Amino acid sequence: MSHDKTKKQAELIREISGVNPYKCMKCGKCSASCPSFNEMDIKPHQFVSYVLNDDLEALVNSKSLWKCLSCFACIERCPRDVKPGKLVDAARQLVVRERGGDFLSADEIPEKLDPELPQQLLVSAFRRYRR
Amino acid sequence: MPMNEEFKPKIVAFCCNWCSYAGADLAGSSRLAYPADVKIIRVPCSCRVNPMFILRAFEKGADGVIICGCHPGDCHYSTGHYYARRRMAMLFSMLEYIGIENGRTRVEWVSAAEGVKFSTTMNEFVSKIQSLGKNVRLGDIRCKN
Amino acid sequence: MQELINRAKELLADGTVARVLGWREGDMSYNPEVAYFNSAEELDKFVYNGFCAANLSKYMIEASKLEGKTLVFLKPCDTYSFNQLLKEHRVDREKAYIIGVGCCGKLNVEAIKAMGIKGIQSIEIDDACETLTVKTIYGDKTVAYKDAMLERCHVCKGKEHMVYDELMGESRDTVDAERFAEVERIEAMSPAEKFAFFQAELSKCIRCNACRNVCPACSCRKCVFDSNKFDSAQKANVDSFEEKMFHIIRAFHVAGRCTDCGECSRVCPQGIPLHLFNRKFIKDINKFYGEFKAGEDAETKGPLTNFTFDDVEPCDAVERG
Amino acid sequence: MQRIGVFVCHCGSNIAATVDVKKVVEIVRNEPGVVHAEDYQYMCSEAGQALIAKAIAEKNLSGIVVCSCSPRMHEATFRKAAERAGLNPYMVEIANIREHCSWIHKNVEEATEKAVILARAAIAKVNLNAPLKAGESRVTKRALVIGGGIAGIQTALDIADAGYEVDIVEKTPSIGGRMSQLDKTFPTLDCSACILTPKMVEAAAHEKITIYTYSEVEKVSGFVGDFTVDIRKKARSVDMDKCTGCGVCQEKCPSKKTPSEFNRGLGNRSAIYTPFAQAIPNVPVIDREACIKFKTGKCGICSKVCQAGAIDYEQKDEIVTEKYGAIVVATGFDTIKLDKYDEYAYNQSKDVITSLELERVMNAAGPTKGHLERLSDGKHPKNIVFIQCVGSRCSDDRGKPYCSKICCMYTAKHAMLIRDKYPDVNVTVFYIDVRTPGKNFDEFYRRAVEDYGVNYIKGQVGKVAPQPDGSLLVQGVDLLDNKQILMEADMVVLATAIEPDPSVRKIATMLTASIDTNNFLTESHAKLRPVESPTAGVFLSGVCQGPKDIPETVAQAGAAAVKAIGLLAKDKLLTNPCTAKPDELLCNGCSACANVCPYGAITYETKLINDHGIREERRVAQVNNALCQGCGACTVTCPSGAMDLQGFSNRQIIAEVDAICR
Repeated sequence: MSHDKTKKQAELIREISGVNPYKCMKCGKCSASCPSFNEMDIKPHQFVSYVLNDDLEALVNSKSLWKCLSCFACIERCPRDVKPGKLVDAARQLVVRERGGDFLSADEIPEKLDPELPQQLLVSAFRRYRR
Repeated sequence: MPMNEEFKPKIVAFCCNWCSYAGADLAGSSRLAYPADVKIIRVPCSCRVNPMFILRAFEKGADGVIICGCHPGDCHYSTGHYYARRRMAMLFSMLEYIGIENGRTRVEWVSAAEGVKFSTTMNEFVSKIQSLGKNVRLGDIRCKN
Repeated sequence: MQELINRAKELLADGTVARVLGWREGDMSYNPEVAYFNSAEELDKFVYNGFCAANLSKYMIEASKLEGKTLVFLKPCDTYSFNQLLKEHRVDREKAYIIGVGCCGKLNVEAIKAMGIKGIQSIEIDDACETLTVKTIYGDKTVAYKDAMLERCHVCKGKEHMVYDELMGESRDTVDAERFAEVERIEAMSPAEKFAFFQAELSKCIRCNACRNVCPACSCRKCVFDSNKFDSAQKANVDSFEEKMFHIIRAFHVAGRCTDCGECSRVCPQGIPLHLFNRKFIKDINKFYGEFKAGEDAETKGPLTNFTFDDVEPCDAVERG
Repeated sequence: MQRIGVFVCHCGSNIAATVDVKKVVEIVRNEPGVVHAEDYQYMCSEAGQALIAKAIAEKNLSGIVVCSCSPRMHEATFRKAAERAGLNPYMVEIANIREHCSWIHKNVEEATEKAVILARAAIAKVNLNAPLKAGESRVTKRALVIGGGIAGIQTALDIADAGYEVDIVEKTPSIGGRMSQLDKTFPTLDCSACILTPKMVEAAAHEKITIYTYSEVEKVSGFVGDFTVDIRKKARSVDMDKCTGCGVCQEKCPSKKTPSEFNRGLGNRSAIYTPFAQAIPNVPVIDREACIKFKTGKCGICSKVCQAGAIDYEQKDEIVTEKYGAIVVATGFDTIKLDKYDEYAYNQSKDVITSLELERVMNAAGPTKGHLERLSDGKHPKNIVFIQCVGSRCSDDRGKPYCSKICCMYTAKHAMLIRDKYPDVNVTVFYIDVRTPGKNFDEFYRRAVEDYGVNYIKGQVGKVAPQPDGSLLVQGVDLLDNKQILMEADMVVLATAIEPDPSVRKIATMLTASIDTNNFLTESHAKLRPVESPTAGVFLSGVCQGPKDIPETVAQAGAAAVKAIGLLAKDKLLTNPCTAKPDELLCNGCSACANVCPYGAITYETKLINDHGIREERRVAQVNNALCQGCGACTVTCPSGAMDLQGFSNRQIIAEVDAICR
């Protein structure tokens, strides 16, 4: 990925999420709250530095993006209004946008369904990523 | 005014002695430039600014008037800016009502520590006035033949 | 009307009051004038009818300086002005004996003239205040009472008297218009249209000062426009500060104190709708600082001598206003 | 017409580099009223001032305009110079051509033009200046200290030792404040009561100090040197003079179920109570909300057992009115409410406590008699987790944006004390940063780690989950190991953010002392006037100004005392002559000005006025020059323009407007 592109992506992530990563004081409250912490390769409190350092490629390709349950504990508890969960959300959107029209078709979904996936998440995901 | 001559607006800024005038001083000592069109009049408090002064300035050819005072809650006289806020809200609304372009008047709360804010506010205000052009309306409010 | 005269005579006779402030027949039947009555005989000239629009409260400033009480007749809307003057210590409650008189709405001869009726000799009002018979040199014409009412009566503040010693007569609901409709119509205009509207209206002004002289809120001993305190008294100079800003400054000076009595517009010989300035302030005050009726009582702090910690910011007031 | 001299300063190159000073002199020379104009390198220098004096003498000047730096810089200098030369100091006006001109503009032509306009405005103003004379006001040689904690006590002692009368007003039944609730103090670990009690006794015994406990400031009027304060002495229901402090009433009181404020609600007290054993005064109060006699009319046991006959159920609140020259605010702090922090389970488990509650638990006079035990079951805990920054450094709406400053140190203290007394207890501290600036502070913290084996983990706790067996599951993160941690704890201690005591808002309003967004009182200058409030005569002591530990509080209390003493030592104060002045002939007597005056400086008088031959009694405004601070709110609210501000009159400001818009 070219330098310009990552820079643009980082900006886009800040814009979509509305997060100012400079506000982070690295307290770790997000990682302390995260139920998927152990599944993640990049930990919630690290998201911010990836955005700050314009290292988007690693973030976009990380497992963490898809391990986040969107439980919003980090958003709720972040004392600095940084809300890493929003960064994850934005990074996901970035990925989805880049795929262009390459959405899943409705028929493909059943076979990809993870039985562990909470129903609510599925519904909210449809709502969010439909367009 | 010939087209090639740059419009130099006349702008009067009323600054309270305790916060905004000091904020303007800080902008000065920090060398934060803003256009020379802005001329500051020192008043003890934003509540000293009589609407008559503002109308007078417009009548005498000012293109914009800005009033700066301490932030709500920080008034040296504890309540002055609250009265100023109501008076200016009423006056500005009236000026807008009679068709004076919105934007020729402004109130901004600038503390003694906000040199940057003072400078950016003045830069914004001047460019706003520049976009509005010369103030002719108020001077002509009773001049229809 | 006769009851009012009888009661006034009684109060004069028993010494409760030293004089009566009311209306007297004028040169035209539709033009009664404000008058003092010092005796029972003089009271025979007293009138009270649909044309007695004049607000007598302001006269009480001078009456308060006289010996003894003055009996004053106040219509419901006039009592707001009286209260406001009371709040400002301009009148003395002890010097006033207030009879709150009923009101069916007051008439505007200009409205009748505007109907194209010319050569008016006299106007008669029927007892029920439903119709007017206008006698003209071209014959009699009939006009509905309502159609000849003053603007202010179409947006009447209500039938209740805010202050009185006794009440006489019935009042009638006359509201059939939105009080702020005109203001809103102007607010909806473009800046250029607004300016054109006010420029046209204000250019008519001949600076006769009638609006200032009749206004119960404009009760300063000496108006700023007549003093040298602001370098604003420049009567000679047609292009002066005073000339241009008079009405705006006057409206600001009475903002929060104006009871919307409408006298300014009524007396303007040029027909300038001056109440549109005051009503704009009233509308803004209600919107930004909560409903406020100047003169509803004689104690509450006025909106411009008051504040809350989270009042609207002036720039937002303009955008939202 | 005035005879005006204009003096244009080069300020070395500060002004002269961008403003053509000579040109300014030549232009303003022709302004109306100007009879003299010159420039000089440094107007503020001795030589520059001498030039002004010389011109005043030679040209018989009646007004001076100095075009130089900000009036905030040298207005006083030039006024004094004028005064020495025999001119009224208020006949001097400054045109600020440095901060407002030369320093912000680059183009010489533009800057010179603006300098000329600013000079013109000042000339136009000085043309209308009138000589003003500063008034004098007296100083009442007595100080009021609001708050009887360590800050208030120290301030009062220092002022009293200097020989001035001091009153302390304390809202609770005893002086002592937060410090009296503490067990030990860092960094030396002495017992809080052992060092505080002697000071409390000294204050109580001091002949110059009067203590009003169970009292609140109700009303403040007046101004620096001459404040009048109403103090409400709440009904104690016990006669202070008769009570011997024997304590029998408290023992016998049948109503013993009221949570003790002093023990932070961890234990109960009786309805008639002294907050703690060493309370000063040692006179109980009856809590009328809890007292059976007050609730039902039946009981009266305390009255029966009181040998001294001190119980007085009929006692009423009493208002004491006193005059003061200076007021020191020392209202202290409280911990924030934790309602918004569900994740710490503070409201779900008795074993999750705040640090201040732990102080009471550790204290021998506390609810557990000083034994470290779980409040849920009284069991000795094995694992204790401390969580730092609970509600501090939060920019969200749950907590406070500032660092509470004391938590790092007291947490180290708690950890150390526990490990010292109970080596079997494991202590873990979750921290974001450990902040220990202060003498012997970092050493203290390191001792906790190195000598006492306290386990410090960099990271936060996400959740405290009470388990069915009564233990607490703590989920946190170790950022240095990049691992999430799950640990069991028996007790969790929250280093809860502190905030100014809620009473400070009302007091600040009464004193017209400004307050910041966090309710801390604002100091006059963050660096150079840290213990003075912007309101003259009001000083700040302790945490009401910002978070502080005890040594800092005591130091600031002393500093506030010195400032108050400096004021009380004066016999007279000079007042600002730029005050409002009504024109009695124009005044309507409408009271609008009095309604907006923040100082109550405007009163009304009915007097005989001779208005161009008309003689009549009129109600007219009168301004008390000693009270008026010259804000000008009244001048604008006055519809007739009768009220004007000396030094900033309507005509002066309009002249400036006209000069600028010319």
